[in-house]
This record gives sequence, structure tokens and C-alpha cells, in this order.
Amino acid sequence: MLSFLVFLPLIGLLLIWGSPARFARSINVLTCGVALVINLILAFGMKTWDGYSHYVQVDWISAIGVHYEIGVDGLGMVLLLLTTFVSLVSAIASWRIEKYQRGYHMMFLLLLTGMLGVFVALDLFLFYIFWEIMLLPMYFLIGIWGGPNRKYASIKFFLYTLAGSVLLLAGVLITVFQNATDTGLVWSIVELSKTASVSGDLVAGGVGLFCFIGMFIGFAVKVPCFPFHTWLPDAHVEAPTPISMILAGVLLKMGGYGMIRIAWPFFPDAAAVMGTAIAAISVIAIVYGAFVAMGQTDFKKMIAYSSVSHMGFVTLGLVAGTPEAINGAMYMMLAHGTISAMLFMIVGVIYDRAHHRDMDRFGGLAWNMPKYFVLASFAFFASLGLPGMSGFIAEFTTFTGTFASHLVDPVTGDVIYSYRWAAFAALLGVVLTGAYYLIALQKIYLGKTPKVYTDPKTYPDVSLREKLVLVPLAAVTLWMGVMPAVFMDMYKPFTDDLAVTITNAMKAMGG
Amino acid sequence: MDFSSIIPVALVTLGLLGVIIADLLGKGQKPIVPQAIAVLALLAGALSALGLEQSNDTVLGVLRPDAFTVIFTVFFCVVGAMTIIATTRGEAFRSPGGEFLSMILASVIGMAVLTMSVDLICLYLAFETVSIPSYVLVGMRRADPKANESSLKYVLFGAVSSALMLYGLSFIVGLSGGTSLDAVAAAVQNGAGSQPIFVVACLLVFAGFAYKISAVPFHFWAPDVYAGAPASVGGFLAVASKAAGFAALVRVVAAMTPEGVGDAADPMGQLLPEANALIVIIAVSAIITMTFGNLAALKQREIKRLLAWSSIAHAGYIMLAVTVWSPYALQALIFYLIAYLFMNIAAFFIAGIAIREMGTGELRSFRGLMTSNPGLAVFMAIILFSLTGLPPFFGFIAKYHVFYAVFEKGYIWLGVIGLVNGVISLYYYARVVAYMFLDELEEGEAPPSIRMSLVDKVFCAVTVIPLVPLGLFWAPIWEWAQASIPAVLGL
Amino acid sequence: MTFADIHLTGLLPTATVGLTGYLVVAAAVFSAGLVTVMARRNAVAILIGIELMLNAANLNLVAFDRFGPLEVNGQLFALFILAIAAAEAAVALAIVLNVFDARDRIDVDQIDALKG
Amino acid sequence: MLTLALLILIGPLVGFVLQSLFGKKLPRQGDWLTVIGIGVSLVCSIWILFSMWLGDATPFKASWDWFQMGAGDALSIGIYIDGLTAVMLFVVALVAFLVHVFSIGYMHGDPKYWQFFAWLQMFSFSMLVLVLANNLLHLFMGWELVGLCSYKLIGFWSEKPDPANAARKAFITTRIGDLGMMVAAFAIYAACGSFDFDKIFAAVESGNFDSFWLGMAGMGLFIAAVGKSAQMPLHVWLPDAMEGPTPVSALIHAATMVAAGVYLVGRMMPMLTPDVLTVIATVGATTGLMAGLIALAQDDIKKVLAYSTVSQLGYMFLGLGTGAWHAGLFHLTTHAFFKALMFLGSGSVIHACHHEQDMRKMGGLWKKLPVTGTTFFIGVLAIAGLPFLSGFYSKDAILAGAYGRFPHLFWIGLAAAVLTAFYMMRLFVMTFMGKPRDQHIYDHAHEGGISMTLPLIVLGFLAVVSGWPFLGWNTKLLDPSSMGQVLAMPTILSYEQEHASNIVAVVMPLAIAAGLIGLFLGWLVFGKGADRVPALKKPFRWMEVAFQNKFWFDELFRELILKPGYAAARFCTLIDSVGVDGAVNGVGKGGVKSGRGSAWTDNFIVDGLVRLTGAICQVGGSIVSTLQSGRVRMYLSLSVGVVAITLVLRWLL
Repeated sequence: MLSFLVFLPLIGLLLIWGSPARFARSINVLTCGVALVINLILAFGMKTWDGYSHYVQVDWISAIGVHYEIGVDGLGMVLLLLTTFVSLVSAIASWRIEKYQRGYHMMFLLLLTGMLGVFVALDLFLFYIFWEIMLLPMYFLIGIWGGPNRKYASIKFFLYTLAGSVLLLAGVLITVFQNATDTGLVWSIVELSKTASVSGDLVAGGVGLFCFIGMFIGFAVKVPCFPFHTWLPDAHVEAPTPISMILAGVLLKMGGYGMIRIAWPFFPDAAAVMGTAIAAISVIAIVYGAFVAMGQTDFKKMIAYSSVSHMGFVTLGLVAGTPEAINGAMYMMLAHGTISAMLFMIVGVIYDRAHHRDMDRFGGLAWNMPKYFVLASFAFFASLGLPGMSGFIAEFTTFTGTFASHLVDPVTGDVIYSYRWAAFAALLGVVLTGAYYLIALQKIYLGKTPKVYTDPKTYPDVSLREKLVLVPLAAVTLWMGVMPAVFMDMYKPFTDDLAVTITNAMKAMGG
Repeated sequence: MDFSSIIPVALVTLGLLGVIIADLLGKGQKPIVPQAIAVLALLAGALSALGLEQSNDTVLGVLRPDAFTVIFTVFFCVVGAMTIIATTRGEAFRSPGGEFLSMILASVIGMAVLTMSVDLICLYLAFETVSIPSYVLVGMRRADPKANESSLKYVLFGAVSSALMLYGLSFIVGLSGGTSLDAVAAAVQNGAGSQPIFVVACLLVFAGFAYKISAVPFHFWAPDVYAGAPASVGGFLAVASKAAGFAALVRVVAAMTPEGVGDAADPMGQLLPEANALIVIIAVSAIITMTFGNLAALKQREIKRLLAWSSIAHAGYIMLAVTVWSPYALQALIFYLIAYLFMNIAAFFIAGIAIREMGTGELRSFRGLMTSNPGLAVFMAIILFSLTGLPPFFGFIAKYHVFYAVFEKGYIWLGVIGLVNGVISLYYYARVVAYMFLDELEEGEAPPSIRMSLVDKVFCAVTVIPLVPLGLFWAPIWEWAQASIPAVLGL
Repeated sequence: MTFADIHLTGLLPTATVGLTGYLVVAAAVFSAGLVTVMARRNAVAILIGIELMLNAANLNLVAFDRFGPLEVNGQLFALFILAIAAAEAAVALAIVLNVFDARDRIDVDQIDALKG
Repeated sequence: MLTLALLILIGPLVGFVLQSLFGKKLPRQGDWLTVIGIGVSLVCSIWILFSMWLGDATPFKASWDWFQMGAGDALSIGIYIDGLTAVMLFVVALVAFLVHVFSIGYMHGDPKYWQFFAWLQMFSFSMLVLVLANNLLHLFMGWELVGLCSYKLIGFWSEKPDPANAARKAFITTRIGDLGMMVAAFAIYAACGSFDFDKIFAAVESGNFDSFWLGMAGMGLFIAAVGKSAQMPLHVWLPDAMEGPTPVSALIHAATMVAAGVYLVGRMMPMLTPDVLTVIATVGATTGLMAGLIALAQDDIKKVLAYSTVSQLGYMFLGLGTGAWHAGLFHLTTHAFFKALMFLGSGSVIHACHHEQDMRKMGGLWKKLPVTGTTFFIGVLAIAGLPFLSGFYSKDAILAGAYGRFPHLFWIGLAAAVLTAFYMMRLFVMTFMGKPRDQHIYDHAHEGGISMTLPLIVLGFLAVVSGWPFLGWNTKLLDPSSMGQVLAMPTILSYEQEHASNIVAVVMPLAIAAGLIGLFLGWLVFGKGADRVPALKKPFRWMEVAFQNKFWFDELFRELILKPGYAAARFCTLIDSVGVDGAVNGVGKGGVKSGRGSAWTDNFIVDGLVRLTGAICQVGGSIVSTLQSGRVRMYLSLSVGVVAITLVLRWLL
């Protein structure tokens, strides 16, 4: 059933190939819808959130011990739901794509398969294949249907992610053959993380550190963490609206998912050693991202940098290691998924009308596009972490966790490890986020309306299709803000015992 | 003394004779007849090689028909057949094609013998039988000034490097007191390897092989020759003669490293393997070849030159497998060559068609190919992304095995350099794709119109489409390659 | 008086020339060939240089055969080299002729259309 | 009790949802709907108040599990009603109700009439959530929602740029304050694993709360209170917030939101350490004095009231800081009534003078606006602390508390009391007494409708009545002992200690004298229509300028925080896209540009180190391809040369 879900988009793809171009977009929306429904059925079908349900393990390449092993636990399922939901919404949003419709929707579904595959793959080899399958459709989606400077943006995206995943491959290879049992290579993530939780790092010493850094960079490029983020603004500015919705909504979560599922569990000690460095990077990402976002004039670029800033919380939470922190990191991924998708749709709405994204040229849009203003301010306030919406819960939990990760040696009283400095530094980011969002809100929506934006024909209020995209996203953000327990219980079993391994590793390192 | 082992070679020679006779007799008949004879002869050679029962005892003390040879003989026959089919419509060859076919067959015979030979004399003889026909092949279109120039360069470069090799071989023969590889192995066994003169000899011998596989110090001829020669000949050189070079190199290196395999106990983190003099030279050359190949390719504006530099880069990756010298590595080498065969033949073939239809190989002329000929564009994209080594394709698995071998032996930095080279290669491969898919045509500029005959389409399909399924289900090829390793290492 | 008789008379210096002597001569010939290959601009002159290098290898082989444990293989190898060198020269000259027809001069440095 | 509490919340929530969805289409644009919404919560809060006042005052608790954050037990969300909450509920609900009624008249004819009422409802809902919260997280959510609503309401007329800037400034300044609250919440959670008040106080009691971080938590809470209740130095947003409609100022910036800070400090009193309390007291006192001085020099009627609020809040913090818990909160309630009264009064004045806010254009309006005038006068007397009015009892209690603990703060408080009376009298005289300065305004001034006068009358009545001690509601509901063990127990003064006879004997007369002197001076100086204090003209000119420019806080704020912030933003943007890639530009323009045939296309020069590596590859590529010169002899010599070099190297090594 799970593999049916993963390969359903391929069926859709073949359907589109067969049918005339007109039906391409409706088939796409239909497939995404069916995928969401199946996903919900699977979710309700899961007995416990703890173990791996819908587990399938079939021999694929016996020569090197690789299995087609897929399964989904709470962690995987919650991200799967996010993926199917965001891609359904993006499919609706890509209703207005005119150029090579058939090609676009086929690439879209190929991308969807890649994404679904990554979240269910439990075999390192299979994971890596799905991880890279996504690159190709993204390259073409940004490259062909993107904005004026798309050629540069797409190749930069491709080069960046490929360089990252090449390092990831190096790390994976060394890990796998160092842990080869006598019966052959062990590729299954489940077994490897079990051994790691028992006997510490899978590869000891300097090489182990190299593997961890390789994997970390591989995932950090996707998150994107501070030094590796320069591809994100270009990719977002050039990508068409639905694609940047998917890129921000789901693709950025892959990096975080990879870290939580693979990098940290495999190398808890190396992670502890690198803890302070990664915390520093995340804090820089949060504060530096916010500052750069404040300095932007391009609306979409501002939101791209705000994503860099928000995703800094994910790595911060992960490094802090307390159950609350990792819970917060995971929740930030979900929250940021829906909120950033909504933000990009809002940019898309005004871009479709004004065909430019320069914030300074906008003004007073609120007065003759009231519904649009309500949705936009909802998204803005959700993103700057207003309570009642998912952003706040995520930020608050991550901060509480980072603050709580503070161990004092009872005897000597000196501090074994503490990430409170990171929490304090990151707090500045919260204010800055508030500042640049409100500045943007004022520049674009408030103040007097330049004449060009007043006539309703060229600047109509939000259309039904756009509402069909924005309202569900807003509803989910609100639902996640008011009742977080529904989602947290899904992934908490996994994150809690990951927290235990990390805190033990940190204690061991410090003590 | 049974001669059953040389049946495949014999069949191909028969084919050669058949072609020459057909060429003499039938003045007026269509060129299809000699081509059919040639292709049939090659297929027969391949099938008989498969049927051959491998044995380690040598024929006349010179040829050893072990499993290693079988694989490569099949490999060469298949490549030869493909090249012939690829140029069926090539009106570039005004003559009824007799010369072209006979040269190809001669070259294939040389390659088959080269992989079989375990004697230095026979090795040199086969080496030259491969090179000389390829000089002719390159210069086949006498009217075309570029062909002349490239064949001249090819001849001069080939002759000099084979002379260097020969000089090296003479010393090795002298030192080891025998011309057979066993004698050389015995000499190395009892310490001949450490003499300085032996190291010099190794370097000189490496010159010959470097020329054949276009490794760095002796790679200069490749870009000019591939650009000048007709595309299918370029493909033949890039795949077949390179594979032959590697097969012979493996035989020689096997002779050089008698005492088991591998080197220092735990080389974790070392940069270069130091099994013996030849391996060190190859390792250094491998790194430089990869980097040079990829860097230069960044600058290329013409499809054939780009493919030339990319084949140099791929030679570098394969040399990595040779330097690591573990059974897994050799298996990866063979696997990589097979993958490389599919990718490169198809690439050169499509380049050939494009140049024939559009007149130039300039990358800019490919703009807007997606609109005019989406099928070809998708095929080319699959080839290029497979050459880069992206997962769903065959190329990724080939590279994966090579780098797995490198990392398994612990040469982490060597592996990282290789992987980074892979990333650089993405840039120029994706640039071609970008020209085809991403570029908008200014108005008034017509997209390239490429008419492909049925044979062309079928050929493309046969070579390109397997790149995807083979990328996911490649186990049978892997087992097939595994069978040949004990033979060549057991010596 | 044949050469052999002169030899027997002991008038000529009869110090036998060892293996190294031959190797040195071969090395000299080899480097001469190498220099001509690199120095001369005329294609045919380069071919001559290559022939010199091949003959140096021949000399080496024959010397090793005379002094080393090789029964006859050395000379056999030399014979093969001669044959192959001839074939190679033939093809090379044909190509050079081809180039000469096209450009009526074979100065190697002028032939650099393919570059970059 | 639970149903009542839930009704209080549901009323405004339903009101908000219905109004925001259908407001435009409802008859009278749905103002009646919102009035009913807030009316429901007013009735329930009155019910709770009386049941607590007359019946038993045992705190009522109810909580439900919300979500499990980490390993500990699940975080709860729930209701906690004790005496303090009952009082606050009544104050908030009443003032909100009256403001709703007042706005019907005031906002009549505004194009976005229905939106105003929607956001008023949302504001009341979030304020009630804040008051009813039983844990810090739940309170913090109410806290930020209140911030949002104040942003929306201040920026209600954001067609014009000033309200939009004011709203943004308010939101960001309070958010800076909120950082303090977040730090406090995290420190608390790190120590006792939960946010519930009773668990926190239990942890503080059991002593396993590390003293340094307990102090940090206390300071954090106070910083949040400073941000929200506009104490120095985070008060800069309150005067600008006057850009919003007057009912908003009345509701938010007189009674409810600004009081939230005082409520927070009052609620968390058990965990505040003694030195945090001293900080609160000193900041309160200084703010009181400074705000008073600035209020003296303001000409805009609403700005005077704004600064007077800041000063009165300083008073409340002084009370809480000196341990006079009951006095501080008592003053909060009484102040809410008469300050709301005065704000609404000023609202009706502004409404009458067609949105003219500058006092220098008013004068002698008493005859034109009799009801507003009389009620306003009651407010002025109450705030000045005239005996038998509510202001006197609460302010007197604070001064008594201060006298006991911090004598020097007592004198500052007294000076502030004089000042308060003085500037209040100035305001009253300039607007209502004397000759009208602008005849045109005077002629057209007319009393607002019943919807505007009724709230004034009700508040006037409360301003008088609420203080009387014999009613005893304050002693019963605001009883400090109900808080149980308090960390800084020795400093919390019980009601009796506050009103100990010896202190009262000294403080009472002084307080009354201060009030009277202030009023009399005010009458004397401003009676004849002067708008400035003449004495300050020659020698103390600089003081006049200082008051005028609000001690240059805004300028300081802009120089020290805003300008560097924007500079940092521009700098980082520079780093990200131009600075780091400048290195490449340098490389591009300088050395390599002259490289043979490798023209730099501009799309390689975008950002940073990435392209530096790209550039290096390009340079490498051009080197290798230039080696490929096309001449065979060069190839041969290069190849053989490399072989020769390796031989030589091999020989040497």
C-alpha cells in the first residue's frame, strides 16, 4: 500500500504522457488529491506511532546487500502528510502555467515521487537514489518555467545540492563498509541506528568525524544552513510560484529529516563534538538571515531569506538535544512548511498581477484587495510567530528546549554543556523577524495606493483558485497552532529517544 | 595444443577476408552486403567467445583464453558492430565502405589478441594492430582538411609513444630474462622491481598505455583527433581502444604486483596507493587526468571536443579503479567500461547525426532542440546526466562501484577528489542540456531540424533506453563481471 | 685475410664489449631519435626520429639476447619490431602524403587548425 | 463558575468571528452584535465579582491537557479565578463594554466601521484570555494577541503613514519587551518543567530553583511588563499610539492592555526576589516623575493623558515594588475607571471639535459640553487624590507603602503627585475654562449623543464610589495573604501594615496637601489662559525644551537602535550578495580578466565564495585548454618533458 502511494505519481505521469496537453493539469491535481487521500488512510491505519508500520523489505540488489526497504513511523508519516498536502495545494496553484503544460506536470509528478520516496525509504541506498531523483525535475522546473535569470539559478541549485549529496555519498559509503557484518553490508537505517544507539558512533575517531561532517554538509545544503544557503534566494526568485511553494514547503524539510533520521542517530558522539559549531551556524543563520531579509527590496527574496532564518531553528533545536528542543525543531519544519508555502503563494498572487516584485513600488494594496490583505497579514503574522498559529508553538518549544539543555556538574558546579547562549542570541532574531515582516507589510499593503493599483480589472481581489490554495494552508496553520498535540504525538516517540541518545552523548563528551 | 581458443579471432578474420573479397567482386552492388558480412562476422565472433570454455593454459605460450579475455572479446565485437551500424548512412565514406569495414575488423582483431596475450612480444604486436588501422580510420575522409590534420597528429603521437613503450619493454625483457608475463612476474617476485632501471622501464611502458587510454601526460592527441575524425570513429576510439588499453594495462599491472593484492595495512586517509612503481605513476596520473579532463571540458563550445575531454575525465575515473587494485575494484573497472560503452557510443552517435544535419557541432546551435525534436533532446539529456553519474541512471552505479572500491581501501581523499570532479563535470554536461531545454530562441531563429532515419531512431533507443532500467537492476552484469576477476589475478 | 683471421691474429684490441656497452649505444641512438622528433618541424624528419627510437629498442633486445638468458626470444622480438615499424612507416607516410596534397607543405607547426 | 468563565471567553470570540465574516452585511454593520458579545462577558464577570465579593473568595481552578512539549508531563491550558482575577475581569469587561457603546457614537460614519468593532471584540477576547490564564504560556499567548490587536487598532486609519508607523513601533517595542517574558518562561521551564503558576510557586518554595536564574526570570517578567505598560525606557510607543481612534486609546492605553504589565507582576509576585522588587520600585518611581514632567509640556490633549497614564503606571509599579501589593492593584482598578473616563471625555471633546486634538485651540467648552465637563472634572479631582474620591485612597495606600520601605522613593512619589494634580488642572482649565481660543470650534462644539454621554456618567459614578473603604471589596478580593507563601514574604505588606496608624498619620496630610497644592497652582497659573508655565521662560528654558522633546527618548531610540539595525541589514545584504562576491569581482576585474580568451560573463558574478570556486575552475579550464595549442611538436615535447621530469624527480627523491 505504501509503495503504491510512492509510485502513484508515476502512474499519473504516464497518464499525462498519454493524454492531450489540456488534461495535464487536471490529472496532476487529481493524482495529488488521491495521494493525499491514500496518505490519510495510511495514517489512520497506523497502529502505533512508535514502530515502523506498513514495513516492506524485499531483496533488491543482493550482490551488495541492498534491500527495497520502506516503512513509515510517526516521523515519516507526519512529513508525508505535509508533502502530499503541500503538493496538492501547489498542483492547484500551478493551474495557470501555460508553457509546455504536459512537460511541467510530468516533472511535477516525478518530483512528487522523489519526495515521497525520501520520507519512506529505510534503506540508505534507496534513500540516496530518491534523494537525487528529486534534483532532475527541480532543475528542469526552475530552468524551463522560471523567471528571466533561470538558467543561472537552476544550474546553481543543481551544483550546490549535488556537491552536498556527493559528500553525503562519501559519508554513507565509509559508514556502510565500516559496519559490514560477516553476512555482508548492512544498509538498513533501522539496524544501523540501533547499533549506533548501543555502541555510539558507527565509525570511531577522525574518520567518523569526517563521515558526520560529510553527511551534515550534505543535509545542510538542503536545509539550508548559513554558509551553504546562497542558492536559496536565487532558486526561489527564479522558480515559478508553485515550484517555490514546493521548494520551501517540502524540499527544505528533507535536509532536516535527513539529519534527524540519519546524521544524528548514526554519529551521536561526533554530533556532540560538533555541537557548539553547529549551534553557532544556526544562530548566525537566524540573526544574519533576519538582517538580510530586512535589507531586501525583492519581496520573494525577503521570504527566501526568512526561510533561511526560520530553518536556523531546526538545526539549533537538533543540536540542543533536549526532548523539547528536537520536538520544537521537528514542529518548526512542519510549521514552516505550510507558512512558507502560503507566503510564496501570496507573492505569486501579486506577481501574477503586477509582474514585478519590488516592494518599494507597491503600496496600499489592502484597501482595494481586502480579502487578499486579510490572508497576507494572516501569513505574515503566522510567520513572525504570533501565538495561536503553528510558528509560535515551534519557536517557543525550540527556545524552551535550547534553554533547558544546560547541564551543571552537581559536584564541581561547573557547566558540562550549555546552549543558553545560543537561545539568548537567537532571541534577537525573533524581534528582527517581527521588524522586517511589519516593514514589508507596511510597504506593500498600507499607506496610500498608487493610482496604477486601483483599477479592479487588472488588480482584482483574490480569485477562487487562489483562495482554494490559501485558505486550506491558513486553516492548517491555525489548526497546528491551536492543537499541536495531534501532530506532536505522531513523531514524539522517535524524537524523544533520539533526545536521550544525544543527551547521553553530550554528557559522555562533557563529563 | 588445441586451437579452439582462438576461434573467435579466426571468425572475425574470416569476416575481414569476406569483406575484402566482396569489395573486390561486386563493383556495382549496394554497400549493404559488405556491412552485413562484417556485422555478422563480429556477432559470430562474440557468440563463439561466449561459448569458449575458459582455461588458464596458454596457447603457444602466448595467448591465454581465460574469462577475462572472453568478456573483453565480446565487448570489442559488440562495439565494432555498433560502430559499423552507426555509420551505415554515413555517405561521408564515398568508397563502398570496404576500407572502413576492414579497418574496423582489423582493429577488433588486434584488441581481442591484445587482451588474450600474456607475452610481451604478442602484446606489442596486438598493440600496434589496434593502433595502425585506427590511424587510417581517423584519416578516412581524405578531402576533409581537419581529418588529415587529426590523422597526422594521431600517427605521430601514436608512433612516438609506442616507441617509448617499446624501449621500456626492451629493458623489462632484458631484466626479467624472458618475454612472457610469467617471467616478468617471477623477476619482480625476487626483487627485480626495486632496481632503478626497472622503474624507468615502468614509466616508459606507462607512456604507451597512457597514449592508448588518453591519460594525462599523453592525452594531447585526443581532443584534436576526436574533433577531426568522424563522430562514429571518435566513439570507437573513445570506447574500444580505451578498453583495450585498460585490459592490457591490467594484465601488465597484474604481472607487476605478484605478492597478493593491496598495500599498506591500514591506508585510512592516505592519498595515494603505493603498491609498486607502476601503480604510483598511474595513481598520480589518474588524479591529474580527472581534473584536467573536467576543467578543460568547462571551456568547450563544440560537442565533439566536449565529449573528447569528458572521455579523458572518465579515463581518469577508471584509472582510479586500477590504482586501488582490489578484486572489487577490477570488477568495478569492467562494470564501468560496460556502462561507459553504452553512454559514449550513444553520445558520439547523436553528436554525429547532429553535426551531419546542422553542419556544425557548436553547442549554441542546439538551442531550442526541445521544441523541434523533443525525443532526441530527452535521449541526449539521459546520456549526459548518466555520464555525470546521477542516480537513476547506469552511470551512477558504475561510478558508485569505483568509489566504493576506493573508499573501502581507505583512500578517502582520493575518493573525495573523484567525487568533486563529478560535481564539476555536472556543470558542462548540464550546460549542454541547458542549451537544448532552457534557452529561449530569439524570434526569427529556427530551432535545429534533425531528420532521423528509422535505423538512427532504433539505434538510439537500443543504446539510450537501457541506461534507465540498468541503473536500477544491474545485478546480472555485475555477476558476469565478477566471473572474470580470479582469472586475471590468479595469473 | 678475412675479418676472422685478423681477429685471431690478436692485432686488434680483443677486449670484449660487455652488455653495458651495447646498452649505452642503444641509449645514445634512442636520445638522438628523441631529439630529432622534438627538434625537426618536417613530418618526415619526425618519422625518421621514430625509426631511430625503434632501432634503439631493437639494439637493446638483441644485446640482452646475446648476454642474457633469453635463448632466441630477444632476436625474435626485434624481428617483429622491424616488421611492425615498416607497417607503421607506410601508413604514416601515406597520411603525410595526404596532408602534403592538401597543404603542399608539411611543416608541422603550421598544422594547428584544431586547438582549444 | 466554569460555565461563567467559558461564557466570558465565548462571548467576544463568537462576536469577533461573526463580525469579521458578516459584519459588513449586518444591519448597522453589526455594532449591536459586538455590544451583546461584550455585554455577555460583562454580566458574567459582574456575577463572578459579586459571588467572590459577597460569597467565598476561594480561588477556582480548571485545566485541560494541551500538548506534551518534552519528556515532562503535558502542558495544560485552563482557567484560574481568584480575587485578583475577579477584579480584573470586572474592570476589563466594564471598560470594554463602555468603549463599545462609546464607539457607536464616535466612529459613526467611518468607512471601515464594522472592522473597528471586530478588532475591539478580538482585543477584549485576548485581554480576557490573558486575565483568566492559569499558566505562563497561556498568559503569554493572550499577551501577544493583545499586542496584535493593539497593532491593528492603532493602525486603524493606516491610509495615512503616521498611524501605520505608530502601530509598527508599538508592536516592535512591546515585542522587545516580550523577549524578557520569553527568557523568564524558558528559565522557569528549565527549572520546574512546567508553566503552571502553582507548580512554579511550589518549585520556588522548595528552593530547587537556581537563585541566579530565578532573578533572571524575575527581571525578564519585569522587562515584559515595562514593554507592555510603557515604563521607561520602553514607553516611546505609547504617545505615538495616540494616532489610533480615541476609544482605542481609552480601552487599550488607559485601562486594559497597559494594566496587563501590572497584572503580570502582581500575579507572579510570589516568585519575585527582593532585589527584583527594588528595581521595580525604583523604575516605577522614576517613570512616574519623568512622565509627569513631560506631560506638563504637551499640547495634544491625548498625549497629556498618555503620559499621565505612564506616570500612574509608574505609581502602581512603585506600590508593587515596595511590597504594597494590595495598594498597587487597588490603584490599578481605580485608575482604570477615572483614566478611561478622562480618555472618553477627551474623545467626546475631540468629537465635538471635529477631530481637533490641540488644546491651544480649545477653551471654555464647559458651557458647550456640560456633561463631559462635569465628569471630566470629577476625573481630574480623583486623579489628583482629593479625599473621598477613589484616587485618594489608592494613591495614599501606595505612598504609605513607599514611606514604610523606601523613604527616598516616597518623596519622589509625592513630587509626582503634585505634578499630576498640576498638569491635570492645566489640561482641564485650558480645555473647559476661560475664553474660547478658536471661535469657529467653539461655535460648532456640541454634546455627543446618549451613546457617548452614558459611559461618561457611569465611569464618573465609579470614579467616585470605587475608592470608598467601607465597601471593603478591595480588602476582601485583593488580600495578599491569599497568595500563600511568598519568596519575598517579609516585604509584602498586609492591608493592616499598609494602613498602620503611625504611617498614615504622616502620609495622609502630606498626600492631601500635595493634591490641593497641585490643583491650586494649576488654577493660579493657567486660570488666565496661559498655556505655558511662565516661570520656566527665562532661567529654566532648557527644562521647557527637554519636556517638549520628551527627553529626546525618541531620538535616542532612533540613533541607538533603529539606525544601527538598518545599517546592519544593509551591511549583511552587502555581505551576502555583493561584499563576498566582491572578492570575485576583484579577481574578475584584476588578474584573470586579462586571461587569454576567457571573458567573464556577468552571470558568473552573483554571490560570494561559491563563485570563487567556480572562478578557480574556469581559470584551471582555460589553462588546460590553452595548453592544447594544436601543434604536434609542442604536444610531444610536453609529454616527453613530463616523463623526463618525473624521472629526474624519482632520481632525486
